[in-house]
Parts: sequence; structure tokens; C-alpha cells
Amino acid sequence: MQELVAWARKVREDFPILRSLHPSGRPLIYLDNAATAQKPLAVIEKLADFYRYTNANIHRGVHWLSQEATQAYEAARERVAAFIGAASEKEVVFVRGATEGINLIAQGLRRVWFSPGDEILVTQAEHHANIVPWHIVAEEVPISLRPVPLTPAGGIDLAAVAQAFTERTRLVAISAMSNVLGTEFPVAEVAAMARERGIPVLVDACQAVVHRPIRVQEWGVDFLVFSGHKLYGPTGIGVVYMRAPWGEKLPPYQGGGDMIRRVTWGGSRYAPPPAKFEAGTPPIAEAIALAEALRYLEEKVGWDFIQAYERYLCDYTEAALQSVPGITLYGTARPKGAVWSFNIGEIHPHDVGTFLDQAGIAVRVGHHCAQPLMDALGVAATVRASLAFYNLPEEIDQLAQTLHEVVRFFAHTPSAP
Amino acid sequence: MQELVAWARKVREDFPILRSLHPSGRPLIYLDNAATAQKPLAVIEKLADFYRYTNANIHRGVHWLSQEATQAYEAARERVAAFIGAASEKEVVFVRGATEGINLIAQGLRRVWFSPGDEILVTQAEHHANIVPWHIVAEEVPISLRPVPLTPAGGIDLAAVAQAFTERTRLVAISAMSNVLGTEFPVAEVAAMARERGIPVLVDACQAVVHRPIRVQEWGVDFLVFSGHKLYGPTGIGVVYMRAPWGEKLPPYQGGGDMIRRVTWGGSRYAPPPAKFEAGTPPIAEAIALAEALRYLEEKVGWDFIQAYERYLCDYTEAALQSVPGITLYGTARPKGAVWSFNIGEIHPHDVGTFLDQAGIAVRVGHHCAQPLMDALGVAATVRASLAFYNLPEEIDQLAQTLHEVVRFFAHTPSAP
Amino acid sequence: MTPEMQNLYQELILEHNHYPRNYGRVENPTHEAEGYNPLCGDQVHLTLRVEEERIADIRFEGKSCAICRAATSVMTTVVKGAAIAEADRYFEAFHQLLTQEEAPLVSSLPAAVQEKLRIFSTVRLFPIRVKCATLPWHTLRVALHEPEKKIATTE
Amino acid sequence: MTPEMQNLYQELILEHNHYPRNYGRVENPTHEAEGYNPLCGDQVHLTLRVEEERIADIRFEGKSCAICRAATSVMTTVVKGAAIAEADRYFEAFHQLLTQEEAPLVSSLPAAVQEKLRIFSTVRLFPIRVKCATLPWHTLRVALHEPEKKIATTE
Ligand SMILES: Cc1ncc(COP(=O)(O)O)c(C=O)c1O
Ligand SMILES: Cc1ncc(COP(=O)(O)O)c(C=O)c1O
Repeated sequence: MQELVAWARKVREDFPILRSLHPSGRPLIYLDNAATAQKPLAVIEKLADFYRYTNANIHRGVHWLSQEATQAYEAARERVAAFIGAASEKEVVFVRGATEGINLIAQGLRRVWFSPGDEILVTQAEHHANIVPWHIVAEEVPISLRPVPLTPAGGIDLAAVAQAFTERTRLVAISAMSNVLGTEFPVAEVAAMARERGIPVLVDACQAVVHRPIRVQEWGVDFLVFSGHKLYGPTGIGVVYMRAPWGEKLPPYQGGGDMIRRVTWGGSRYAPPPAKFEAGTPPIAEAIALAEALRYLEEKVGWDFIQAYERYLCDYTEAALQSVPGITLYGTARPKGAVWSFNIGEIHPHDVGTFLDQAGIAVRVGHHCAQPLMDALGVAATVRASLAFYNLPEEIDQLAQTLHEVVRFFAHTPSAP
Repeated sequence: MQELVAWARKVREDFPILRSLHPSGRPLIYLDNAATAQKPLAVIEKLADFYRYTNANIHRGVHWLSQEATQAYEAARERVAAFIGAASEKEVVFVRGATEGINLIAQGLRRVWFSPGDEILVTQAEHHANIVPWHIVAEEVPISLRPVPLTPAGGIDLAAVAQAFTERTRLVAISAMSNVLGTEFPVAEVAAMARERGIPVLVDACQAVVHRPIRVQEWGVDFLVFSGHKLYGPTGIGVVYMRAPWGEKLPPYQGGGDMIRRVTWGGSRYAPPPAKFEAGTPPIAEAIALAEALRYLEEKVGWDFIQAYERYLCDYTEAALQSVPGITLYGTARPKGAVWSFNIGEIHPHDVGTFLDQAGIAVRVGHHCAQPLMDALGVAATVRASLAFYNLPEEIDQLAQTLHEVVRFFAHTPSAP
Repeated sequence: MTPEMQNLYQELILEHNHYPRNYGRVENPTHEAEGYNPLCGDQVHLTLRVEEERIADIRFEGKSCAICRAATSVMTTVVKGAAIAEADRYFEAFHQLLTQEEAPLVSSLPAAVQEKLRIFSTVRLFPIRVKCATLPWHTLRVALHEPEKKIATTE
Repeated sequence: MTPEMQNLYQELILEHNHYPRNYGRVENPTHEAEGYNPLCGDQVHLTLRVEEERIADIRFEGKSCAICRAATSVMTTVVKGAAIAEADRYFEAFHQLLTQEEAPLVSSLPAAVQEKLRIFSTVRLFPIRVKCATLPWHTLRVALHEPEKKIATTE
């Protein structure tokens, strides 16, 4: 354990923002990692260096800068492909983020896949990013979402999944890890069930990808999306993995430069994927910096460390939170990633959040873009603490101690009016 | 003149990349500004500082970092609104770039505006970003593009515009400045003609916005788009201006977090604009850095300088290029921005481009994402030199001198086989 | 326990949170509206009986944070019995108090009302919480002046 | 005039560009294909007459840059009269020569062919121009082996 914590202390130094002080003077304790991760210096410098030394538009230039920028951008695509275990870098499309990724897929499927009455199998724990795009599709092609209910612990039963399939199921779209409960869902098993039925599978890997490397081919999925900013990369970049035949099958999402073969006034012919799905100037610097984040995680931090340390930190956090009187933890199913949602008695999460903030502790409170899950849990909101490999046990101590103070503060009964 | 050139030399120092050497050892002469502009240190540092000091996800956090990031992001929106003269910052939507912007508008109009047979009035000089999105719409709602032909000089006659309107015209979608010809089109006049007919106007201001500040209300347009990366800002950010009633009228483009009011399994209700059009985590750092670019241009460089100096540089460039034997300049109509497209005799632009590149001069060769214009000009490609306020007269001298060498090199008749 | 928190959660706020006044529903209300803050899920349901341009009765229900609940409770106590025009003045004054450094309007209100509203003046220092305190007032405005909207949201 | 340019535009390349061999169209072609490089607009139209698995005649038309035009001209001279299988070997060798540091294949070709192909070896140092030189070869491959495609593009 001690070596793990020592290494966490060491890599933590790569993150300049973690040395910040809250305006009250207290040191920042950043436990809002599921919303967005902080960036290591390597990523920040890569971004700046791109603009300092290599900036040019890509794909269309004979000049040296443009060639360098193009090479760096395409090398980023290759690194992402290797990271997720894609069969080819041509299956990797750069987008703004997971949300755009799901919308890109949803609008493509709207045009070539769905018929009125079709169903999409989801879990009850989906993020709005995996709900609202389908509602928008449904405004044009009436389809519906069929949520697999969660177990009381916040997991899903494969038996319940099997029951949720109907003859109208045309897509399975599930998150690999809940951003509220932390539950890791059995993606490979669900994908196998879908494959048996000839149904394609889309995975929202936003949260899962942050905690362990994923292998799309082993999972056997057709589509997968994640966001760069949660993976220690910059904002403005995300990834769509699209298994090869789908790249041909889906129509382009946006039209513009670089995604065409030939344009006349009468119509356009499109380039092959991935270009087909990357209209216009892409987030060039962002893709390159995302690749740098992957390099940093692989070569400097180490995924083995991330997994081992986060497991330790999770146990530590669970014990610490359970010591808080009146706490309700949402999501205790295993396996579980480093996300903790909870409420304390009748104290409103917003009050807890402000209290923690004043102690320098950044957590998220609210519905976490998962209102249907909140409805299922019977709450309007929760407090969420989400961890990264740079968080330290003493930060968790601080969290627990402050939560004890919250309890005391609100337990105090004012004298009656 | 001398003061102008001296100031150009001074602000040029703010751009680290302009001190680069080509691998051949020759100094970089960057004349590919219409593809993307270089970034001043202020912008690069702003990006890095965001990640060093303020990075957090926005709009949903009670914690201080999230509030700071939200404030900076919304302040960026306000600066953009002021820059383009919007009536309210609520009319400003952040997107990835101009291409996404036009697609967002096109897909919205597809759903609530167009009927089969409708026409869109464009110019013959449009970028693919203002052509292909309409072709994609046309795959679902058969509409067509009606291009206003160009004059031989590369301008448009208002008489020709008047003729191009038909009773099926439902939208005018024109660029304010051609990225190939440099021509600045009479947007306000065309918009007035459209208004008379009750037809909305979309302006692709990608190129225009770089050379002079624009005023959407004076132009009287409904939609306007531009990209951050051409305006000395980062990649991954662009702007859609959407006049107030349109924000209500258009359906959302993408679904996800932050653009909703309430989500249940049965359906979603959407937030008011601009949130409605910004699903998911937006390009936060990029928006903030774009605002910094605007600040830099306004407060450090000065738009008066930019306009005066570029006018001088244009005259200088025109004279220099005209000295090249056998050159054909495309686009001589006035007013004209700092973009020069040309061919030299029978020498293929690709050969010219490589030759210039080897001399350290970065220009673009190809169809410039304007194949229909190339068809109209009767060429497959052109060489394009595009200038920014940091280019210097001696760089233009170098360009002209190297073009003379190109002519000599390819004029040399090899001995017959 | 930090001093900032003691500032925000004034004893009186905690007291109103704990012992909310006018909790429940008015029977046969003439006006009602729902308030919703999508950010944190605060939810307030107001029912009113207005008689001759005067708020004869007002009650509230809903789940919300301490600031919102206390603000709603306080609001009901100051507007109950007040003329609609008066309630509108209170709204303006309260809004100014929470969003502007200089807030002269509140000084023009009756001393008892002033005193009650001022317990929220430190909320201004917590910008993200301002909406919690103003939500009931926005809801009141919808109930009184834009009943067709039914819902007040803060976005 | 830079030495790099002299390297790229070998005298023989300029000569083939200036005096292209086999320009025009084969009458009654048995095979044909169009080559297109969307990046720079290079365009090559090949017509062939194949007899008994041998390229009896080949000609080209089109607008393209000097590198592409010279490469097409050279290609026609080396494949004219060659068996299809031989032409395929030339393709492999040429592709390797332009894209890889070690290019052993070309050494196995007839000396006269080797010599002609090697004038393009410096193109490898200009990655963005490699497609210009290989476009005619890709087009030939489509004409011979994937005629249903009709168009070869380099993307
Ligand atoms: C006139 C014009 N419109 C649209 C675009 C597309 O911009 P982007 O590629 O940044 O989306 C460009 C630039 O390529 C342009 O010059
Ligand atoms: C599970 C999950 N899916 C999707 C998203 C949306 O990601 P983004 O906002 O980066 O598009 C998030 C993050 O907010 C998430 O946690």
C-alpha cells in the first residue's frame, strides 16, 4: 500500500491545479473527477507546443507545417485505436465529446436502421447523453427506450437483460460504468446476448475508460464513445469507435470540407471513413493532446498502478463514508469504480455541497445528468464524490471529517420560533 | 506606411511559431492564413492557464472551480456577442467550428422550415461547408441550391441576385468573403433583398470576420457562423449567431446533458437557447481562449491597424504577383480581402506549392474546399496565398521572387527524349 | 465548521428550515405555481388565495435545500396579507439584495419585512445559491402574473 | 532554386512531363480506369488493350502535376508489352520504393525497368507527393483487377 500511495503522491505533482487554494485559503481537494479530470503538465504543454511549433490546418497542405500537423493528428488516431484495441485506426472518429458521438451514431441509425416501433435496450442508470439523442430521433422515427431495471444494489441482472429484449429491440445502448453509482456493467456479457440476436451494441465508455483500459474487440461491441476531458485530456475532443462495416453503412453526420470525394451543385460524394464523419477542421490540437494524455497514462502513471491504487482508495473511501451517521450510499454493486453517490439523512445535497466547498472540497451535487435514475432512486439529487489516481487517503479523511461536521451542523435544532 | 509596418513587426513577435525554420533551414513564411491563423502567446497562455488554474466542468457545480469556469465560459459568450454586435449573448451558441455551425442550422431548418422543392440561394463561390450540409438535408427533404453566378472579376451583381430569387427560395446562405477569391460580397444588400421577400439569411463569415469586425444587426442577418481557429483562436471552437426568434423555433441539434429541463423515459423537455444547442460538455477552454483572441485583437493589435495594414499589404501583394510572367489571378473584384488565388501558365499548382514549400513559404494548393467554384473557373486547383496582419512586405517579396524562379525552372525545356 | 458557513446559514435560516411557516396547501386556491431549479432539484409548490388584489392566504409544499425552504417560509410570512403590488415591491427589493452590491430598495420596505429579508443578504456571496433563495419569489411571480406558465424555472 | 527541388524534379522527370509518352487513347480499349487525387486534383485516364494476359497497348490522358504526369508516362513505357503479372510486380516494387526506406523489390526487376522507376526514388522524401507518383499505378490496378470500380482515388 505504502508504495502505491507514494507513487500517487509523486504523480500528483504533475497536476499544477492540485496545488490551488480555495478562496477561503484551504487547499483544494478535487473530488469531481467524474465531471472532468484535471490535466497533467504533459498535456498542457503538448497543447501549447502544438500552437507554438506545429500549428497548421491538416490534410490539405503541401507545406511542411501542414504535413507535420497532419502526421501528429493521424498518429493520435492510431494511439487511440491501439488504446481501445480497435482493429484499425480507420474505426476511430474524432468528435467533440461522448455526447456528440452518441448523437452522430443516433442520427446515422435514424436514417438507415430504425423503423417506427423499434426499441433500444438501455439500463436505468444512463446519462442524459445516452437518452436525449434517442428522444430526438424519436421525434422523427417513433422509437422507444426500454430500461433494464437495476438491482437494489445498483447493478443489473443478466436475467433482467434477457427479459428486456423483445422482438422490436434494434439496438443495445448501455454505459459501461454509471457516472452516479459507479457500477461497472457486464458489457461483454450483454454484448454477447445482443450478438446472438443480431443486434448491434453501443457502449458509453465515458466513465469506464478512465479507470481501466478497454478492449472493444474483446467486448465485441459495434460502437463505443468517450470524452477526452474526463480522461485527463483537453475539452473539445472525444472519440467514436465504429466497427468497420458501420463506417460504410452509416451516412455522414455533418457535411463540409475534408469529408468529400467530389462536390458539384447537384450533389456530393463522400470520402471513406473516418474522413466521412469528420467534416471541417477537426479539433486538431485537442486530438494530439488527448494522445499525449494516453501516453502519459500508459508510460508515466501506468494502468496497473491506476487500477491497483484506485481499488485501495475505493475501499478506503467506502469505510470512511460509512462512518458518517445517517448516510445512504447509492450503488454498492460490484465491480464498482471510484464514484460515490450519497445523501445524508434529510440534509439537502445542495447544502452539503456548499458546506464541502467552503472546506475546499469540490464534489458535485445534483441529478448528474441522470434524472431517470434519480426518479428510480426516489431522490431529486445526490452528493457525488468521484476519485482519480491523484487523490490521497488524507483527502478522503478530510471529506469524511467534514461530512461529520455537516451532520452536526444540521442536527442542531434551532430554538422554536 | 512605415508606422504600420513597424507595428506589424512588433505584434508579429507575439506569435512564437513565426520564428520557426523550415527543415531546409529557411525561415518560415506563413501565407496559409485562410486555412488557419497562427496563435499569439496570449491565447496559448490563456489555454494553458485555464488548465493550470481554473479547469472544471461548468454549469452544474456548487464548487468554486466550477463556478469560476462557468463564469469564464459565459464571459466568453458575452465577448463574442459584443464582437459581432448581437442583441444578446443568448443569441451566441458555441460549436466546434463554422462547419458544425452550418450543419446545426441546416438540420434544424430541415425539420421546421424546408419543404420539398425549396431552393437555397447561394453564390458560386461557396465553401463545401456551405454546400454539403444542404446536400445532406436534400437526401431527406429534396431541396436544391441555386448559385448566383459570379462576374468575370469574381464578384456578384445585385441584379443577378435579384434574378436568382424564385418563389421557391426559402433561404439565402452566402459567404461574406470567398476563401478562394478574396471577394467580399455585399451581405447587407443581399440581406435587405431577402428581408423584403421574407426570407431568412445565413452568412458564412469564416473569412470576413478575420479581416474586420462585423455587425450582425447592421447586416440584418438571421444566422452567422465562423470558426475560432481562423480568428487567431484555438481549434475546436466556433460560433453560431442565431437571431432571437430562431433560437426558439429551431429544434435542438444534439441531445445530452445541460440542454434539458426535464428528462424521463418517455421524453425530454429542452432548456431555452443557447443551452438548448449546447449538449454535453462544451469546448470550455477553447471558448475562453477564443475570447482571449478577441481581446488580443481589440486591445493589443487594434482593428483599425488590421484594416489599414492589410489594405496596404494587399496592394503590395497584388503588384508583386502581377510581376510574375504568365500568372492568372482569380478574383479581382473589389472590395477584396487578403486572399490571392492564382495559377502560372501550365504549371500545376501542386508543383508550385512544393517549390514554395522548399523555399520555406507555406501556401495552400488545391480546390480549397470549393470544387464548384473550381469547375466554374475551369481549373482543378489553384495556388492560394492568404495574409494576416503579421505578414511583412519582405515576405511578399520572397514569394514573388520564388515564383519567378518557379517560372524559370519549369520554362526550361528539357532536351527531347 | 467554517465562519463562511455560519454566515450563510444564519440561525434564523436554520430555524425557518426546521420550522417552516405556512407549510401545506391552501384549499380552493385562486392561484398556484410550481417552482423548479433544474440545477439542484429544488422544488416548490405554491398555493394562494387572492381576494381583492390582496394575498389572503399562501402556503407551500416541496423538497428543497435549506436556503430555498427558509426563503420560501420567510416569503410566505411577509407576503401573507400583503397587496399584490406590495408583494411585487418585496420581490424587487429581495432580488436586488441578493444580486447587487448596492441594494437601496430594501430600505424602503416596512421595518419588519426588511429585517426578515435581510437574513438572506449573505447569500449574495454564494452566487450559485442565489437561485435557491429567489426560486420561491420567481414562483410567486408566475402564480400571480403569468399563471398560464404554471412553472417557474431558474436557468 | 533549391537543391531539394533539383532532387525531386530530376531532369528525366521534367523530360517525361514535357514529352509524355503514350499520351492519348487506345482505340477500342479492353480495360480502362480513371485516377483521381482529390487533394490536388490530379486526374489520369488510362485506356488499355489487353491480349492474352499481356498489356498490348496503353495510353493516358488527363491533367496533373509534373510528378504525376511523368510517373504516368514512365509507367506506360514499362508496362507496355508486359504480362499483367509482371506489371503487378512493378507496382509492388514501385510502391515500396516510394514508401519504404528499404526497397529490395525493385532490384529484382529488369535493369531497364529499374532504371526508369528509380528516377522517382527521391519522391519518398516528399511524403505529400508520393500519391502523385503512385496515382497512375493505382489506376492501372483498378483497370486490370477491379474494373467495376472504374475510379481509383488516393485518400
Ligand atoms: C469560407 C469558409 N467557410 C467555411 C469554412 C469551414 O471552416 P471550418 O473548417 O473551421 O469548419 C472555411 C474554412 O475552411 C471557409 O474558409
Ligand atoms: C456516463 C457518461 N456519459 C456521457 C457523458 C457526457 O460526456 P460529455 O459531456 O463529455 O459529452 C458523461 C459525462 O458527463 C458521462 O459520465
